[in-house]
Amino acid sequence: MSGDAAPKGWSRQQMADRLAAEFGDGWIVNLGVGIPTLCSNADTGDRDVVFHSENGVVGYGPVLPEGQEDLHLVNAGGQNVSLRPGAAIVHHADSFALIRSGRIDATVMGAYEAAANGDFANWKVAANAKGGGIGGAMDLAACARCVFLILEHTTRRGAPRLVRRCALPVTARRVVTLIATNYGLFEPAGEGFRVKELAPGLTLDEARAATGAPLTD
Amino acid sequence: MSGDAAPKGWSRQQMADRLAAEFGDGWIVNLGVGIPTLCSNADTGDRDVVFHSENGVVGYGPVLPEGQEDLHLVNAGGQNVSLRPGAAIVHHADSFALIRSGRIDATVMGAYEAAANGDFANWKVAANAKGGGIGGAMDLAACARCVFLILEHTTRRGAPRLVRRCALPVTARRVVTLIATNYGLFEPAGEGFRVKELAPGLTLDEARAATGAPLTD
Amino acid sequence: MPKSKLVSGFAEAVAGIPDGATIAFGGFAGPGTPFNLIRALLAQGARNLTCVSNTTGGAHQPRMPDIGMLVENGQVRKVVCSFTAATRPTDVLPFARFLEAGQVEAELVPQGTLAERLRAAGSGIPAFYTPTGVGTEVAEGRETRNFDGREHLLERALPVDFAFLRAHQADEVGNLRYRLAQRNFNPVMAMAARTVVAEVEEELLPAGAMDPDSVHTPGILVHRLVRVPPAPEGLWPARRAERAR
Amino acid sequence: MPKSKLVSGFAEAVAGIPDGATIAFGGFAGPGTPFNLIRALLAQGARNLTCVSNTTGGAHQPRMPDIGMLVENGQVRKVVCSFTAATRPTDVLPFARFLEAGQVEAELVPQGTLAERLRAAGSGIPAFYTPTGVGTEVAEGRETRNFDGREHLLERALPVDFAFLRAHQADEVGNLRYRLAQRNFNPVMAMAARTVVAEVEEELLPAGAMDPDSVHTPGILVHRLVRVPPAPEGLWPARRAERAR
Repeated sequence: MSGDAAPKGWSRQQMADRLAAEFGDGWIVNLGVGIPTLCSNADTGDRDVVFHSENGVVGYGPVLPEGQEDLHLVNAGGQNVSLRPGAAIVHHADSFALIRSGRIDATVMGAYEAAANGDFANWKVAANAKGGGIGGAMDLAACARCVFLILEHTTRRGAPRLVRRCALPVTARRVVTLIATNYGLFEPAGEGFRVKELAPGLTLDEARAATGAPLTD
Repeated sequence: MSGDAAPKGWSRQQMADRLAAEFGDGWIVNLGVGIPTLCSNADTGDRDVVFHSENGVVGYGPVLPEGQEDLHLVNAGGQNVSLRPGAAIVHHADSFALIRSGRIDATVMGAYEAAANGDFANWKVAANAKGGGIGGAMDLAACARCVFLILEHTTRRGAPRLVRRCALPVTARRVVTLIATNYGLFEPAGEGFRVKELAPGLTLDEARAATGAPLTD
Repeated sequence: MPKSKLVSGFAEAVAGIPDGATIAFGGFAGPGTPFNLIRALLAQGARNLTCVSNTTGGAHQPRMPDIGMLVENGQVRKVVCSFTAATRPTDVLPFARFLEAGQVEAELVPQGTLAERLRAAGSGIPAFYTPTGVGTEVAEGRETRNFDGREHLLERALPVDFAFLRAHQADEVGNLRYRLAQRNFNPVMAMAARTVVAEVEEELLPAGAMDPDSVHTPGILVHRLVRVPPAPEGLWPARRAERAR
Repeated sequence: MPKSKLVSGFAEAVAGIPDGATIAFGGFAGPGTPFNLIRALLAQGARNLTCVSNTTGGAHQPRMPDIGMLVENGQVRKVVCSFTAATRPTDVLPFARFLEAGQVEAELVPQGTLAERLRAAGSGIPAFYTPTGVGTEVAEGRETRNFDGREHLLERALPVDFAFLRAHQADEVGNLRYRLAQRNFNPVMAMAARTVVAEVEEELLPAGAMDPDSVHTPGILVHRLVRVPPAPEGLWPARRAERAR
């Protein structure tokens, strides 16, 4: 969601890898546009994780290198991915049937803001903006068992993205279970966030200074 | 629906053939259990008629002779039928999506009673019976463009099946467009039936005597 | 790596089905009916079941395992079907005397509504409106609403605990393909169920051997697979040419 | 005998689309988008259109024919999409200035709701309930109802006059198969439309040559087929590896 001024802590792939370590064996995981798609490049070891894309691809794998792409096969971010053995294709209504009926164990999404009360915002860049990009985010946020977010800890201007309450129009309310940023792993805890893990080289004070709500251990 | 005491006028296959002559070129026609399934044996000549079965078979043909059946392929009556070139299979929800969305030009059903006001009854053998056999009849009757019935003109005991108003619980109201019986072709006309055609050898007086509502030419 | 969902046999396939469970059974007039799983459930003995299927069983011979047999075996509290009586008045199903005697409850549902209620349950749609059944006994006492000048009935989703399916092909992760009219209710019952058990006619394929574009039911919906042995040990659909004349 | 639905070319495929029509366009991030039909519609010139699609077009290069181009060409009154802005704040779609200027109306719909509204239209379901969007701006002023302790939004079916699809294979009666992620919205748009026009990548098959079990969209829903010539004359999806890093 943000620029390329090298941020502190984890790289985007490290954020994705860290969140991917939370996926349980046998989970169905939906990956959204942006950093989340990097999760399908992660090594999930012995765990059988099935990646689902809102466009009806069930069981995809890493992004393919240039020249090896199949132009008929994209993930939610439009990247040309590979299929894993046992993959299946369904149409859009069936894909969202899987989502709304609670078959998705975790959805991983980007966000502009994540709030301590579990709300998050990722479809409108400003409260008064005309137009927005909802995509499948509202369906996924309302219906997935776990809602994970990956986002840069701050905006390009250094403003916190982890806040007490969202200022932007929300995507869903009280649903976020876990947040990975370049600063570490955080859990919404009502009025603040619980720090589950800090990225190497970062202190709690640094994280507090960059966060718009109280942090607790 | 009735016994085998050779009735007057048309045979069952003749009733089916006569109704099949009403199918327009390009029509999608659903055939119900019983005599209606005989329509898929009819010669539709130059007309392209696609037979649909509620179990999701789109584009079937005649019943296959013993020894040539495919045990995975049945019509609504459980008969082992053949497929025509261009056939497609869909699941039950998609099959009824086709039905409810008005894609079926004509549905042909059996009935216990057909009323002059366009009501008909085909799912319960007595008003106070426990249980019944609705099958796909209510969906088809409510949503097909034309509702055609094929039934014996009278019960085994000689009571009329074409009546002013149904005594049995109805399948749908004011939907029947055309009725074939062994006596001929009839159209509901409000308080009585319009005789569209009489079977060879039958007189209007004979038909009147066997009908529970006025007949007009 | 994905684990194979193949179980050792029919006893394991129906193991742990508790008393009081709601089970959907695929099949329409023979094809797609999980005859072998029904036979195994008769032996397993779970009671107080709610059975969802198109019919309670046909009047045709030879009789195959059907919901009516589970009723006769004292295992069923309620059926949800589009046929609770035969279409020919002259055919009387064995099920009928249990229904007449009040020994089993029956919810009679138009077939398209039954299919759509199952699909809705599998789609996170708690309720929808349909024109089917308006003005009939089925609509009595029910909530209706006018859309675009036409009355519609409010229908609720029909979730089930288990779905018993029959498929033609499967791979080891549970992707299923049905053959011809075998498909019928099976895909929507898989959607509606928390646990899906499928009997499969052909040898299981390894993961990756089934064309992803040709999967009818995605494997993530399927939990247990069991192979149907060839007849006479395994039960197959029988010839059913109806005498319409 | 069934008649072939193949038309002579793209001009005939979009002939007779009237001003004021509602058209659904398949496609998601490239695959399944009827690029050639959109190009033909730009030339055909129908105006005052309502366009239903996942997005108004991406910010990626090379730019392919998209809904945004129809807007820029003055042909569109309204769009119904799940994206009316890019997901990256730094990407500004050409469409945005028309929306800001009030030169086009936009109905922004969550993607799953969009797919389900199309399927409902193609299923005779006038309305259904979904949990998606509850508590958000999308739900403001909307009818809600509690089922099973949870609030749901009432959503209406979204019927369309035409659907423009892209498929991989077709037979001459219009049975369609899509390849991989090309499937996306295409089957439900075919269900929702009164007239379905499909551009097809491979040589048409004769009736009977496609396995009936492997059809994705039954031919009875499809009215006009047109063959996509190989690039550069025919437009194909482009490589779209996103720079996520």
